[in-house]
Amino acid sequence: MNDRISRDELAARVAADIPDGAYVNLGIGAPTRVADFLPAEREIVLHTENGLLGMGPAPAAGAVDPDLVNAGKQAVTEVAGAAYFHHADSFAMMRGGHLDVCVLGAFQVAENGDLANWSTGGEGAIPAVGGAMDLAIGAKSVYVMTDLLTRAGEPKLVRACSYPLTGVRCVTRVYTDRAVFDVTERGFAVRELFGTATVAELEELTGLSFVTAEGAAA
Amino acid sequence: MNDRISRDELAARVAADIPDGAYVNLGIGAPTRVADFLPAEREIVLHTENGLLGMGPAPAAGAVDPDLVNAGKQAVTEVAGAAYFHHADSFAMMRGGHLDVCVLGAFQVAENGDLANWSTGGEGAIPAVGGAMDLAIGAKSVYVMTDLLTRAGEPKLVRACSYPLTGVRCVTRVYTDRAVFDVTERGFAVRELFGTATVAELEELTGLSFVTAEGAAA
Amino acid sequence: MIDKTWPDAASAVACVEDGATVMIGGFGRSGQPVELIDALIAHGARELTIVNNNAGNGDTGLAALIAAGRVRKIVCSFPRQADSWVFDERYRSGRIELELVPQGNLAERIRAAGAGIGGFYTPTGVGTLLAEGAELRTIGGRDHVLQFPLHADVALIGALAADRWGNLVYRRTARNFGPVMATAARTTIAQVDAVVPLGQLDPEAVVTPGIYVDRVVVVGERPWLREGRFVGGVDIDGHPIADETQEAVR
Amino acid sequence: MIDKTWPDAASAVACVEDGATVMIGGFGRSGQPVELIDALIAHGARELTIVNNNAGNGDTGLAALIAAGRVRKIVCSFPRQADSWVFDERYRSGRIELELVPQGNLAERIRAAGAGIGGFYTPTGVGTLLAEGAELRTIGGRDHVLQFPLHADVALIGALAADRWGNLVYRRTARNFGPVMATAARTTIAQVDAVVPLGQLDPEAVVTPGIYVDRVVVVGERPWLREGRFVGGVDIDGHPIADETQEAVR
Repeated sequence: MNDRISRDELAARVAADIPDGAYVNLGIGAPTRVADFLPAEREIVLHTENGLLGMGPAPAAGAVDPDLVNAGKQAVTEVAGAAYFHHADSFAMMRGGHLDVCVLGAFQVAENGDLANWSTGGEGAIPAVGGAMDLAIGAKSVYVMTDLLTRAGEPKLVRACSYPLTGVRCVTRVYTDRAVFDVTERGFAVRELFGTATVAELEELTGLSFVTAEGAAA
Repeated sequence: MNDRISRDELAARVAADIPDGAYVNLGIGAPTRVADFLPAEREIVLHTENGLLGMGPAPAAGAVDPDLVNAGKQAVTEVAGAAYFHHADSFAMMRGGHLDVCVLGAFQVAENGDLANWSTGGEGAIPAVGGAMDLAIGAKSVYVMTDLLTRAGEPKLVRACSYPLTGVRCVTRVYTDRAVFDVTERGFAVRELFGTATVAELEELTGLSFVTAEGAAA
Repeated sequence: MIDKTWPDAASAVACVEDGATVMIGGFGRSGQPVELIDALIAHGARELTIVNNNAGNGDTGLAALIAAGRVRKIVCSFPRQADSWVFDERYRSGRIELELVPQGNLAERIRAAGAGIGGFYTPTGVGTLLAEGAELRTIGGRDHVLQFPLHADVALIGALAADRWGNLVYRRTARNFGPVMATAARTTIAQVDAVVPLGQLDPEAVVTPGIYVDRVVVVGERPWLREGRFVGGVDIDGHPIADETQEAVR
Repeated sequence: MIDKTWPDAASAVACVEDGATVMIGGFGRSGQPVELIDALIAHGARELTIVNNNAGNGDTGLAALIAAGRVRKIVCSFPRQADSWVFDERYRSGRIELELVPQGNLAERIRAAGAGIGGFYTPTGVGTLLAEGAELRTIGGRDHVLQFPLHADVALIGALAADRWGNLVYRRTARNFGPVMATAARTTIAQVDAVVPLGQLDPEAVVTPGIYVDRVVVVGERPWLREGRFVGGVDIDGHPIADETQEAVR
């Protein structure tokens, strides 16, 4: 058995935690994939910040509508029960605390819940933030979905973010390819381990000490 | 010839100054009557703060719609080209400076343009302000329509308001039953006299000194 | 599955606790959710703070709630009306507290609560009694006062139609405060003429997305409509008019 | 009589002066008023400050305006995209200034300008680089930063249909920034597929009331519609697709 789950398995794992009736925003990139794994028996309403509540999957070939896109500018569809609104109304919805869950990618998450996901601060890099800062402060639960380590092997769970912050103390839970972590008052708590990973191994990989989560599956 | 014009003549006089294409809010009470005298050849769009742009006259008997009222809660109609919106959007329109003209009643107008029209400050009186303060600061031109004197003979044009203010330095022009006054940097300017009234008589009635208006008709 | 329809008004409003802040939609009688208010009276919650543009009309709806002695305080812009005798009497006898707010500040403070705005600066009310105590700030050469959001525990609003997701459409100026109040309360309860199948409301014309609505109560079609078409035959208060009295209607 | 229709895009945008602040609607290509932008390029106004969510896509529309060297500064939330090479090159060579704003602050600052709000407090961006220099205030135990309104000289927006009063309806997520930008500019110019007779737009479904619109330019029906019905047959950029390439569309 592998010590990591695949990107699709991770998306499915996040999807499994989203309850029936939830209003959810999926960030651009990997989080968008969560939509493909939402349990069919649950009605979950997807929000896209460019002005739609009730977003459906990608259209069939030939039925692409350039007037109907998601936050990543990809073609999507509307479901029965959808509603359109303008950008200020859309962000009022996000910032006013009405979304139950948002799922975001991350460069780093700190053990106090700080999130860095919009800029590596590199010289010559072009910064782009979009709606990430609004989701980070606005959603009732902020889930991060990411690999535990970068391709270079650096941990993304850290004591304090070195990259520019997206939001302060905003992350609720981190879904990684090796484990699920809750952000608690005392730091990261291992909620669930995947495959052969052990807490000791994850502590060594990240250089952090984890606390035991209440109701953790591992 | 009388030295005062009637309420209807005054309403017609105000209406004559509203240009084609203007967006206009008529306050509750006497200003509402201005709608009846808008020149038929002009398209003037009436706003009511309870959420309608494109308000029409009272409906025919039997066609009263309790869902279609003006700011005074009277039955009105919609005209072709109308649009409905909610209260926050309606007041954003008013406060954002988009209305060309509002016409308000007044208890007092001071020569610096201060307006008092919502409370006489009397003991036991129940205060009510509605949208007057928003119109006073929001419309491009704030017209006041009133008798020059109260029934008790007190002037409504004053050096400084003694009643609680609605807005500070907000009035553009005052239409009274005896004359039309512009509010200028140097005080009230007589723009037009009605009937037999003279500037000297009006100065005696109000105890004020008036300046000569640019382009005054009198 | 999402189904926000509720069997009746009584059970829908049973969540209102003593001391709650309750926003009630409507502008005068227009859009006032009378059936929900009647249920709130029957429910019996006391010491309420009510947010509404007015302070009741005649003897029904909000006026009846006030008459029943359930309202400790009212936050509104225009209490004094020709038919506000219930409020007038209680106010004059010192049995109800009044917070008078310019109508635009009322609407914008409600919106701010729903939109996560911590406060905003407005020129409305500067230099008046209604801005006394408010923090003043000059921005771009113009004086503004700082206003804070107005939140509620529960909002009771009236709309024309809903679907089971709680998407709402309104009718004409009865829309008024409903859409913003729906965003500002922890629990929003809407009374509607009818619930239509999901997908039947035009997504371009939904005014309140269902995310803002928790409970929907069907109260039947308003008397001046028949199968969605305006038929009239009522006075401005919504009461049927006999033919001989139609002349009196303006 | 009110008639806001304008004979063509060229004359409609002739009011844009050098150094103007111009809001341009759209989210990426969706809702971007390409015909108005093309007219602005031909008009030749220089040293523009552009407010848009992005910084251009491909080589058309806003990207072409930037490529023509007309943009001194851009205020946006998300410049870096897969197809933002025109902006990227100018930014890296120091020939365009960037003010990066969180998307919600961008939308709310534009709304504030239209709504007469002098400033507002928001938690968005607190503790981040994008709130550096912003005034901090703790409200209700939560940190907020003060944001100021964003006004424009001219707004160029895209809508589906208008009437001669300038009332606008939009189509799906192409609505995006259009309605708020229309409120925040001294002159708002809308390009639309068609102008319909006054009274034909449903008053309950008008999104932008005509008071916010100064000039309307008809540009003809978008390629993926026919007589108002969606017919598809285009890629996400709106270009016709041959049958054999349809498989590549996601």
